[in-house]
Amino acid sequence: MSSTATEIAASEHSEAPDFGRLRADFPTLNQRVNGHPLCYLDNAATTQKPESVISAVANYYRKNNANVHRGVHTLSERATADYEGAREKLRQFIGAESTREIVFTRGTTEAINLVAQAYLRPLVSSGDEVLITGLEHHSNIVPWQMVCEQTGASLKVAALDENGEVRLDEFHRLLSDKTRFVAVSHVSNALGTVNPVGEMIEAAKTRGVPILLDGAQALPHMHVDVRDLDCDFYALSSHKMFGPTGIGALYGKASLLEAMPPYQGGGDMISMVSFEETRYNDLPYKFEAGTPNIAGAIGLGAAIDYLNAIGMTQILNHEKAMVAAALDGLSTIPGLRLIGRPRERAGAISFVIDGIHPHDIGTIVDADGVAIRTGHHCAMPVMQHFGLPATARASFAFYNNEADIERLLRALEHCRNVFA
Amino acid sequence: MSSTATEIAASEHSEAPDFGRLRADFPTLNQRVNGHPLCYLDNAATTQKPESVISAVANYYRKNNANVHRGVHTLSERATADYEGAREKLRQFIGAESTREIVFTRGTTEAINLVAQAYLRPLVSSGDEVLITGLEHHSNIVPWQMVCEQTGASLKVAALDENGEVRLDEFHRLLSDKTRFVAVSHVSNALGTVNPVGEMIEAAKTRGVPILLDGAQALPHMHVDVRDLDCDFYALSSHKMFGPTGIGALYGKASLLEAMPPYQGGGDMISMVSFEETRYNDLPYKFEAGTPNIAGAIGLGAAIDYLNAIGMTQILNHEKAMVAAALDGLSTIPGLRLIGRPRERAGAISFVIDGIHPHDIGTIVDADGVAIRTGHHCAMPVMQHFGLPATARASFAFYNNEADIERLLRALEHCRNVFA
Amino acid sequence: MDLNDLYRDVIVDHNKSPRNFGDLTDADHSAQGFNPLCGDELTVYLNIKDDQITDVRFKGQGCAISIASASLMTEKLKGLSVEDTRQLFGKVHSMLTADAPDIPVDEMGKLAALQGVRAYPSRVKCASLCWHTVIAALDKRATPVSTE
Amino acid sequence: MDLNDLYRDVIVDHNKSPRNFGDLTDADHSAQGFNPLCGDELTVYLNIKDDQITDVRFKGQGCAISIASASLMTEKLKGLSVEDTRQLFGKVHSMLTADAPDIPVDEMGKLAALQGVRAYPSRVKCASLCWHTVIAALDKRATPVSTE
Ligand SMILES: Cc1ncc(COP(=O)(O)O)c(C=O)c1O
Ligand SMILES: Cc1ncc(COP(=O)(O)O)c(C=O)c1O
Repeated sequence: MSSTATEIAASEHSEAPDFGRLRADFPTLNQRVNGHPLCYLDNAATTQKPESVISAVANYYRKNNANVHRGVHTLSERATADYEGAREKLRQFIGAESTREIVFTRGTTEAINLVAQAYLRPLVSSGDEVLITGLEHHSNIVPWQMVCEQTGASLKVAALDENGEVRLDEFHRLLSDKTRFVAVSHVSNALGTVNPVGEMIEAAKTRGVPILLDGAQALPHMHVDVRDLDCDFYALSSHKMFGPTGIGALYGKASLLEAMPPYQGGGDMISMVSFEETRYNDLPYKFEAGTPNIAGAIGLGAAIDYLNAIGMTQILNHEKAMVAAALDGLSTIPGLRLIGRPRERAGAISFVIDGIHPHDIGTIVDADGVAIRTGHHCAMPVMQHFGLPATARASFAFYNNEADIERLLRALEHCRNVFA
Repeated sequence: MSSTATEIAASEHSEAPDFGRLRADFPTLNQRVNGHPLCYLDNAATTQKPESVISAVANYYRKNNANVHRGVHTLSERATADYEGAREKLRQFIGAESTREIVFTRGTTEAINLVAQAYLRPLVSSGDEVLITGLEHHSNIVPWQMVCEQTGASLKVAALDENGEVRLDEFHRLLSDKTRFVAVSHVSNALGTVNPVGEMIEAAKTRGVPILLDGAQALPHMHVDVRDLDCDFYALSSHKMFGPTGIGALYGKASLLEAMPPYQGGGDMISMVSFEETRYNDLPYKFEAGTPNIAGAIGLGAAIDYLNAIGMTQILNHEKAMVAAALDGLSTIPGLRLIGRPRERAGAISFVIDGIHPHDIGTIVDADGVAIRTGHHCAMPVMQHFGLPATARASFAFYNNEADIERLLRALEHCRNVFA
Repeated sequence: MDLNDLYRDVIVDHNKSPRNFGDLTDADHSAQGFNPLCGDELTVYLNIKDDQITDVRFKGQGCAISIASASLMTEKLKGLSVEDTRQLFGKVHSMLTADAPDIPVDEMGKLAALQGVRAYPSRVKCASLCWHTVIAALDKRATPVSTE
Repeated sequence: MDLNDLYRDVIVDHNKSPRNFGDLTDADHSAQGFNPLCGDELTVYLNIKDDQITDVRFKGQGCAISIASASLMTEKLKGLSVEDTRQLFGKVHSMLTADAPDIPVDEMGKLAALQGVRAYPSRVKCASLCWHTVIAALDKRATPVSTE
């Protein structure tokens, strides 16, 4: 199935898809909120789902619902084939070598915790260092803080510059003989910054230090190939890439995953249990204890089919133009200040308006049917860096359009009027 | 909403519900498999979902899809209200005192791992003991084995008798001054045995040892009240109680949960993050790192509404009669031997047939449209106890009926003919 | 849901020019409150004599709702007994959250300007933060109040 | 999907009366295989002389498919060269799993009785366990083969 979608995609890529029509695939977008058609600009928090994803989930529950891997009956074989089929789709989508390297998790957060606990915790002790950046989401900070607390290792942070980019000189300086692990976001959810991950990965490789990319905000916007990147681990969330909630994945190089002890214990992750001894199952099952989110994985597979049919390159180009137009428009709002001016940006734009707290902005634009996010975006250190308690953030997906930008700008004018 | 369902339930409980008609609520059951109407008797592996659950999930994705807790816009408020509403429904359903005691997890397996790692691991060391029983699912064995390996504590196992019941004399003997934790299944998935958990909890309480119940197989069949039980932790899976995959919960007494360090780190489980210090959020959020399975939780809420409308007492009575009839019927099959003859049984019946391997039974009855499970049922130690590599298991839910039993018996006759 | 009901003139005014804003250096009671979700941070200072609030000030940063609520609160508290303050907290809480509040809103005086918050569940925390903080100050609690 | 295609008479017969079943006490090659999913456990014994399999026996327990497959395999292997055995493994594997097998099924002789397995994905492991185990024996692998 995914190969069909890829074929369609390949043949269609010659001309740009009609993004205006794709919008109709998303039922959520077709509703009025507070009397206005919904203008959804909170895609960095979670994305909307195309009908094909919603019905893939419902269809599984209506026709093929059964537990996977352990059954000989027909429904169980169908469920297993669909669940493993989704793994294969994801493998292809991110360019992993083998499905053995694709571990399903609840999402990015769990994927990072898995690496922190099963890979790093047994390896480090006092004197060792973990390197992250000032741009990280809490999910790529707290798991490392916890490991450091558990082991005595220390957390090093490559600081940001005034544009909201990681200071690469700092990154290189902090990458030392003591560094045992590097974890960086591919794209920042708070500012939209695209990190120069190529350079970062190469620097880590040169020193023989394994590196994890937090890809939660990259996959919805760009083509990602983990083998091209040559990173060791890559974490992602389905709900941020048009798939269901409660599912995501960890990509890990087979050699690393093989050497790791399991993370959680339970059904499916063992091949033999007795009270004296337990033998763990092969990859990737060693890391998938208990009944997985079967419907979620199947829905993620459907989301990947959908994205493949459009083509990630097309999406990237479409969004680049849209984000540029939004930046232009925002610059016309008096008193509006952009937070973060990265050279390369994907998805998100953070801003503040003089004299109006972001929280009030959020409520007022919502009254106009415009959904944006306000707050710290689970990236308090980024806020601290800019000396702000919070920002307002508009974040885009391929189904957004110029009308959405127009709606946002008008709603922001409305905010200024309320506080005039 | 759940209170409405409870009211309906209360008013309807005077007369038994029409279980025959309830079957129509389950789309999966309304299909032909290998040319026969599906006879689904693999409910201990996973249960089928009523249309109301399937559409609660789809409806969330179609209308209210947004991330929870962190948004001020309308969709986010709706999603948060529905997600927290599901937590309240579950609280009521299992009789917990407060929603602070209800932590959403991927399922039973994750709930048990959470307790093993966040509660027990910091507390035990060499010389300490963890007590389980010979009846446990791998998910209630391996997490404790892992903690023991990590800390030097030892695992003690109360053995089974020839009927597949835990030997209570053994249980009491092994519960000693060294015991730091007890974990037992409420109902066995492999044999259907209902454990005398009242006596076990009381024994643990008397010694001041905290006790966890693995409730995965209890909730689909009987009314459970964690305060009546007075257990410290209770683990459950949505997919085994007619709800979606990828969601479940840990109930824990607030005083215990409060004293525990978090399990996973990330978004939502913190109240303040800086690189120097991180403050954890209040219960239950401290244990819910990252975007949760929002759709899954909402679907579980719908499953609880559905169960409340029938009434768990009605379900228990209906199933008791059905299981008794199935046992009668099976006893007429020549060469069939029941594995486990517990005094109290819920849901599952395990058996073998002379000269026919369970795996072959599974394939042959599947050809007749009958779905049962064969193998070790993730309970290898139970198999070892009975000196068997595997059993065949038929497991029931309230939507099964006499025709299903008849179909099973005829399919088993078919097996005997193939190998005659 | 009418936005004008939330951002009433009184609210906009008290946000722009908060009353009793600033330090109270000789305060005998004080507490910190924060709402990590939106980054609101308040400190409330009290002087109490013979069980009566003789002075009250606050400082901090926050959205219009939390600043205006704190400002309105300080106006109301001066001269109130400790017991009456606690009771008033209950009434305000009821006004902010209950579908059918305990007491008629018109008995709330100027605080009634906050009644529009009820229609905005995510904003209730903003309006109630200052009140939680005052109670913490009365209780002499050392750890900051958090409303997340 | 026809059940009779899976449980052919040959299979039922070899399950009931497995050939070459039992120990080979002086075996110079042996290996263990297990399929934890269904509890199948096999040991395969070989004697090899001048690169030729001179004797082969097996013991263990398992479902009809795995016992019959092992029995049929032992019949086939006696007299085969090591190299031919490895090649035959490839052909059997292809017959069990590929929609369009490498070689015509009718060249498989009695082993063709197993072709019905292809329609039952969860049973492929049962049929192939003995073959994986033989290869492990040839490779002198110490750890048991597992097909989960
Ligand atoms: C008794 C018992 N405990 C635990 C589990 C594990 O549940 P899950 O796989 O949903 O985590 C199961 C089901 O597989 C079970 O039957
Ligand atoms: C950059 C980044 N990392 C990690 C996460 C955590 O993802 P999840 O909440 O799906 O686990 C998010 C989203 O919240 C994110 O934007």
